[in-house]
Amino acid sequence: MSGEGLTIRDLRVTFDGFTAVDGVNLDIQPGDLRFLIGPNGAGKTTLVDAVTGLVKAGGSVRFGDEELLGRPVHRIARLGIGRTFQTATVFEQLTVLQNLDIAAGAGRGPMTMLRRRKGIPEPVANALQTTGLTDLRDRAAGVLAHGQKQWLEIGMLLVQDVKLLLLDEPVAGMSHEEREATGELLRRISAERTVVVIEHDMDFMRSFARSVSVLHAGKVLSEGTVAEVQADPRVQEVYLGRASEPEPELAPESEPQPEPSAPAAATAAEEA
Amino acid sequence: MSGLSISRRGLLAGVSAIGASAALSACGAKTGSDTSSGSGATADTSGSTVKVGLLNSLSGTMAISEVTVHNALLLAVKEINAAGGVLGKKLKPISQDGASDWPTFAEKAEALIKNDEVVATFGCWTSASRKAVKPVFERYKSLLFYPVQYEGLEQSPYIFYIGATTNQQIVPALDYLKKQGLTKLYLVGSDYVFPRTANKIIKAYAKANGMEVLGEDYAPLGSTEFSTITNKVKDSGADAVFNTLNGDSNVAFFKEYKSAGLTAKKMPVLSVSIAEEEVKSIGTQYLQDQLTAWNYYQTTPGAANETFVKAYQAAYGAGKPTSDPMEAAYISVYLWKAMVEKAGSFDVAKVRAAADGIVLDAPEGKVTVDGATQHVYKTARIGKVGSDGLITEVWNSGKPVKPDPYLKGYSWASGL
Amino acid sequence: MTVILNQSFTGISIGAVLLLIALGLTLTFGQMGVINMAHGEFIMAGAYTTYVLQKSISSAGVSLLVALPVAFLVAGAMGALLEWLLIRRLYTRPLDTLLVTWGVSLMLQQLARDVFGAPNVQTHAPDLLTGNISLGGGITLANNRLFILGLALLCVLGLTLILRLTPLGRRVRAVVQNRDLAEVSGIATERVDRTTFFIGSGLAGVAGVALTLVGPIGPTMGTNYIVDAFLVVVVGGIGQLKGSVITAFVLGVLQSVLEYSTTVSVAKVAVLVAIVAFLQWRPQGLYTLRTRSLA
Amino acid sequence: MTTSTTSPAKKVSVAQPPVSPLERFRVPAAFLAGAVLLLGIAPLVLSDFRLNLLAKYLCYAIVAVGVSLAWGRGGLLVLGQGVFFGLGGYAMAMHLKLADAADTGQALPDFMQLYGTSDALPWWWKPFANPAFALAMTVVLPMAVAALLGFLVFRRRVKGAYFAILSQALAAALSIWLIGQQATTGGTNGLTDIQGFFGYSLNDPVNQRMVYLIIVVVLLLLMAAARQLFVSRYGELLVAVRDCEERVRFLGYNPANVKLIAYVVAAGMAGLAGALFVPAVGIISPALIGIVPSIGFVIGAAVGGRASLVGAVLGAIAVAWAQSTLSDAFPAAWTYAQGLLFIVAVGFLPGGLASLPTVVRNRRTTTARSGEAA
Repeated sequence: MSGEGLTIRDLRVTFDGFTAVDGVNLDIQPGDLRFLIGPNGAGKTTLVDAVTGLVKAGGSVRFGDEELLGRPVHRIARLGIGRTFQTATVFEQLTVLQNLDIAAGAGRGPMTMLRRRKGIPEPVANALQTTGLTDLRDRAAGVLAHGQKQWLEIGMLLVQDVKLLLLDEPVAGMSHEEREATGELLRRISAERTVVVIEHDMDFMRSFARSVSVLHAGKVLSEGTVAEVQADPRVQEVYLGRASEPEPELAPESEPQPEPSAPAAATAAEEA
Repeated sequence: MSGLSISRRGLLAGVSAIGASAALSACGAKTGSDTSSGSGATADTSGSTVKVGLLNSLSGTMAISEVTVHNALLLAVKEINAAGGVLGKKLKPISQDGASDWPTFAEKAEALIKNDEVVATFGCWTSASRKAVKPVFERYKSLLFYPVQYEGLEQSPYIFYIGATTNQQIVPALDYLKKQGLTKLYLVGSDYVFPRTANKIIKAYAKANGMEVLGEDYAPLGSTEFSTITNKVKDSGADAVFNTLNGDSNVAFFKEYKSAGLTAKKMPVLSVSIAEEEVKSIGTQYLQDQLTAWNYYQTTPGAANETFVKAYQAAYGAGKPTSDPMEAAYISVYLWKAMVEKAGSFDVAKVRAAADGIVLDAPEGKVTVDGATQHVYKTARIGKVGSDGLITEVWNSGKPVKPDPYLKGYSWASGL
Repeated sequence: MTVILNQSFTGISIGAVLLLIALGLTLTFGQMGVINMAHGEFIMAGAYTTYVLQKSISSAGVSLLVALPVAFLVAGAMGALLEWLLIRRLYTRPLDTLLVTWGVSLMLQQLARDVFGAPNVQTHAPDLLTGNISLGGGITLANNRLFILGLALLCVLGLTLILRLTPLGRRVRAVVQNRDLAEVSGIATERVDRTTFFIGSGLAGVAGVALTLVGPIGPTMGTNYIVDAFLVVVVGGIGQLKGSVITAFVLGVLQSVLEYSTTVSVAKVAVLVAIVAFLQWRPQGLYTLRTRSLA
Repeated sequence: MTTSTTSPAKKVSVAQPPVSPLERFRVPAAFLAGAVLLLGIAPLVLSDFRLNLLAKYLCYAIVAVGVSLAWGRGGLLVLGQGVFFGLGGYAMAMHLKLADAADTGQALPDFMQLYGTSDALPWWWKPFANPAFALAMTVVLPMAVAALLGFLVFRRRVKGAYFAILSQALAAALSIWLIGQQATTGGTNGLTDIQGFFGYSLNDPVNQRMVYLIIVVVLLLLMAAARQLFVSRYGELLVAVRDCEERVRFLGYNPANVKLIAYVVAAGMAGLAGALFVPAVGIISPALIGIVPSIGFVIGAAVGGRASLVGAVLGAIAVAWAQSTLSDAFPAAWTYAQGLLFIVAVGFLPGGLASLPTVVRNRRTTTARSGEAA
């Protein structure tokens, strides 16, 4: 077990008066495989956005000894914090190999950058192996299937050598076998790194979560092991007590309108 | 023209593939040594026709004005051909489009001289385009006839300036204003060389003649927002405005001027870049009774002008006005013809030598070529815009004014 | 004091012109994100409409009033046609739209040259609009400027009402905020796009009519205004009418004050520098639609 | 939206086949062919006049190399290249004017004597008397301005459209400023009537040819340098930034810096092109700086193929050639043709003419596939 822990204190995010994250406290130990669950609009993705510097937030987020709030996105990333997005976001015009090579290279010096890539760097080769994309390495990422793109994203985090992975619905749209494989992958990864997963798929959560935090209306509703959380009556109320909300298992990836965390959405909105 | 560089040209084929900078030091004339290429104008005059170049902006922002000059040039060429040509040879006009872009003018001038081998070129409008082509004509020792009034301070051996220089337009206009008792002036102009130079002259003149310049404003070319400048003019308490604005800006300026309650009666505007064509596009509603300074108007009396206006309208449409630059362009071809015929040759050196003293009974009145400056003697005329859109003369200089591009004959201008 | 008051009015009237030319862009650029460089040529179309109408209607006042709706329809139709022919294919490529519509703008200018001739044409302004109102103490308000100011405010009011109150306005806003959601909610987004473009371009036509009172009418008149108009929307902020309104008047006053105290060139350069500096401070403009994940 | 990975219907075709050995030699071979054509053959078959025109077009081509990098690869629509072209051109022209004046024993360049307000050379002209300083400035000045603007703009994440409009505004501002400073910049006239080029008379056609050769060599060197950037890791990163800037940020890069480099390099290339334009054409003026020429610089690259180096260069040359050849014969028709060219090339053929073979091939082989490929 190595890596550093994530400590969140009194995190607040507001959008024009609407409080999306309302005083969240979280402690995620090194080596944890933490699942964040909660109904739509609970503030899960916004929390990840705040940790990775995408939205402004109040309170404190510390990774090891470093305060993250107020730092630009790329500085936070360089501290070893990586994330994926609800919609798999890869560089579609580049090949799988190029995608991974870029992810591996944030620390490269100018001379390396200005030279052509010769061969395949070892971490990249390993990541290709781990994600099973070796045969597809010269294919443009844009033509990959959805699940493959998500694996590629995880692969990019691996070569990036992050200590904390924040994954936003990594198994959405995957077949059962693929979910199992992804889960195993996450488990292996979390041996050396800290992993936080936002997920709606309860089966998936039950199979792989080491600990779970339930968010509701911007607050932490419950926290603990899978069993503890499932036993919590407040959680049951939130998930089952509202008629409008379908059983979460049944509605995994069709999370509607809000939470447009994907960079593509951000870019489109800014450019509009 | 020395053979020095010609002999070296053979080297070129050999060295061209080698590193260029190394080769540069191996050949080519140095600056200062007078070896201007050895490739003077190579006009071909052997056939039954000779080519003349017409260099105007047929596209771009200046096309508005320059197309009319181009038309006038074509008319003159057609008339001359109908009358038997020059030295028995018909003229073949070659039109090149300067596209309102100065480097393009330079390129096209070179194309006319080198590719088309024209015997002479007519055209250019803006000072900037003239400045751009000047080195080209000087390098190839070919002739340009420039038809537009300009800011003076220039005398290239290879350019004939058929439009007015400052002492044939600006200075007489100031004389007129002074005579009218309009001694407090406000200067408004477009931001380029002609207005700035003209205003320098105006300020020197004012100082020496007890006149006063109350303000001076420049608008970027094409600017169409004049409310602030108009406010400044209005607040200044000037007697008159001296207007050197160009093109579109005039339209916006006069619309603003009128809505500010200023009129020709209260504060007349004397413009030096508004001819009949521009009056049409601004509208007499805004321009009536305002003053202009030129050497020619469509209404200028005389048989020569009647013929010219008739011929022009027959060729290009009954309502088409004629203007000073068009007239200057038109006579420039006739002046060149007279020079060639006097010289008995198309040779540039001989034509230049023959130029002095050529007289033409032009639509604008009698003009005489001054060989020393390569300008022409022209009569200055102040006009007033009538309700019919035509300009009628209210004053003239009485006799053609000797061109003085550097204003050497005016003591007050010595400091310029 | 007189100077200050007169200059303020001048600034406001410059602002009114800016507002009028930028108003259409707040829809097509601000709401739809389309960089339409041919917007200036729609202004030109409005001006030429006035010119053509004046040839058949001799009264300058009547022809001006008739020209307003006709120019709206003419320019609007041109805009809708442009949207249908080209722009709808380019919604995902906003920068390419810029270059494509630049090509369109070149062609429209040449068309105007071929139809109406290269020189500027003149229209006759109604006598009522060539005078001015004197408020005493040397303060005068030019009638044509008052007319433009009123027209601009009227257009802003009309546009606001359309966007706020009509079903069309609701659909437009819905499409702007979330195209996919609007589409699945049964809104014919393509038709909304075309209608939005029609109105935006039509407003350019109205601006063109107003500009005949103050500026030249010629094939290249649109190019004089296009960059200024875009800057107004950029500084005002995307998707917000009030941002553009405030920006237009602030830039107008700034321009007139600087022009009075320095020169036109200096004023122009200074205003541009001020805009770049402002965008450092607020890169999204004065007002912006705030969404999540987009600080 | 989401389909299963294992679905057999989702089999995809290979988008980028691995580079074959033949492909590897294609680029150097094409480069060599271009070099032979421009350096060896063109000077032999073209007249002085035509060669001089070609020199001018090649200057535009040098700008296009930078446009291809910044826009084609980096997605930055650089609509202010005229600014950098102008800065480079003015830096060079200022030196040449001073050298001309010194040759004839004058203290001031000719235009300053005519229109200037002072008998002394303005302080900011003085250093340009030094040839090394002036040469350095032709590149440093545009790069410094680009770095400053780029830093301000990219840092605040001002996005595509705003950047394009700001670039245009900058171009307009610089040309207005230059025009307003007639006494020291020559105003609208610009700096004209340049006689010599580092001691060699430009009136001599032999020297004109040498200027042409220098331009060719610079163009080829810059193309080689750009090509290296394209295939380098930086080139890949630049494409990544173009396609999804935010994602790059989460990988620990600062996309602002990645874009800044492309922008500054493109500016330097435009500056160099402007500097070489001066001896080739003999003039630099504000007319080359404003909005229209700035768009012109981009259009050549768009027509040829913005993302393809060779396409962009050939496009720039072809458009410039067409402009000067066709505009005389058919001024009106040419304007229509030009507009149509923009529309077709940018709107319907975003890869430019360079992509035409690929587009045709794709159309022929796979008619069923949806035309998603950009």
